[in-house]
Amino acid sequence: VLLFARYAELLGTERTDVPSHPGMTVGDVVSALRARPGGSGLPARPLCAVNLEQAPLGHPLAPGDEVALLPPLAGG
Amino acid sequence: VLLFARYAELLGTERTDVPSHPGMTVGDVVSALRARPGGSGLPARPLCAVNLEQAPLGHPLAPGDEVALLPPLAGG
Amino acid sequence: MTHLSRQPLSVEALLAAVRDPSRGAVAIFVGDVRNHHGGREVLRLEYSAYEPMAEKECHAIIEDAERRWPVSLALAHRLGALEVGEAAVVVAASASHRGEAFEACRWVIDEVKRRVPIWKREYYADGTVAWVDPTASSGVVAAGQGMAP
Amino acid sequence: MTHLSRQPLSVEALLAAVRDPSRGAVAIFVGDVRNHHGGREVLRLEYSAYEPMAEKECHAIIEDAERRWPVSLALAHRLGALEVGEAAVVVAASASHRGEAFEACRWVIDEVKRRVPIWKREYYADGTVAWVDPTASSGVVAAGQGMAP
Repeated sequence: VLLFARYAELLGTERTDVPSHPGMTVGDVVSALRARPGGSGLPARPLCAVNLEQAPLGHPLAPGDEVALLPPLAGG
Repeated sequence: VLLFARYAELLGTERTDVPSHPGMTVGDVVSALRARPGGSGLPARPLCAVNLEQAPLGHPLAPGDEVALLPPLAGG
Repeated sequence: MTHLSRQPLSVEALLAAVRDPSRGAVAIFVGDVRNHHGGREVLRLEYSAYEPMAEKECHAIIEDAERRWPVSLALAHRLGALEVGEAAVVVAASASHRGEAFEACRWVIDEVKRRVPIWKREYYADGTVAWVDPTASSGVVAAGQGMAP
Repeated sequence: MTHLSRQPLSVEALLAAVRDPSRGAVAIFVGDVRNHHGGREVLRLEYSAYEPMAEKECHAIIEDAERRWPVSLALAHRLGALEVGEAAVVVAASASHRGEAFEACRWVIDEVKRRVPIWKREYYADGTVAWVDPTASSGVVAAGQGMAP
């Protein structure tokens, strides 16, 4: 799981692993991270991406998927 | 009287004089020029300026006024 | 400031003239000489102006726009002989908000076309020459080859 | 083409990338780093990105715009440390008609803000640091001083 900007700061890392299980969704990854130290600062429904595409929390994950949690965008 | 672009080409000059008379208007200047050789190519109601401001044909002229006949604008 | 130039226009110079660290948005318009007009291949063209009136109108357009939007503006129009691809006109507008910068920039170029006394003579690949006339149905009126007013 | 750059952006380079002698109109947007935000004096800032996704989104925005309007587009976003007054983003759009160039340019910058994963950390004159968050009521969320993600 990739973390960026404020979310990386909250969790103290830009990249971490979450134990996988069959039927796992993006929302399960978010819940696991919110239970980590510093993770309570993450919103319940952050913007997420799977394999470089925005994905809803219900999006199912397959082995090898690249999951990313994206803080509110501030480009431009 | 100042002439520009196609109007200067029609009359063969960029500057000419028109005899003045009391009560003369911009339209009188246009009429005088249209009677000149080449002047028949001028429209009856060209865009005109007096002292660097657009002026209608009925605009009265005073001695020393700078009158200009402006072909259709094509800047930009 | 003078808005008419016989030298190539510098987009960077106009950008620098309006940039301001308190304003984050700059919109720029560049009008280039096209290689075709009305189905004919254009080789080059010539802009002429009623210069004192054109300067005055450019100045008035900028003043009007700066009254209408909280923007800072720069405007330059080229005169003389231009090759295809060269910039004929450049407008730059800086503002705190991009909407204002875009609107003011767009309004200025529209007004330049509407009210600045500038004329354009196009030279075509077939050897003919014409005055551009946006009021004519063909967009042009035949011109002589010779005198450069 | 790569749309993300750690070097200063060149407006001239983006202009040159879209200029085309068959198209006469170019609209450009430049977004500069402002010296203030939310009433606080900004000294400098840092942009970071989810780089492969940001490149992909920039590319998709340009493809979408070029499908929607008859335009040619260039887009560059700066990453890393920027000083006040430096360009953070530049968009250039060329078209045959100025309306299309302005509309496409405006749409692209709006989409960049809406969907490209880029983040901004601001450093203020009072020594504080914050993440810019357009969804927060204050527009920012306090940040740590240290790690540069």
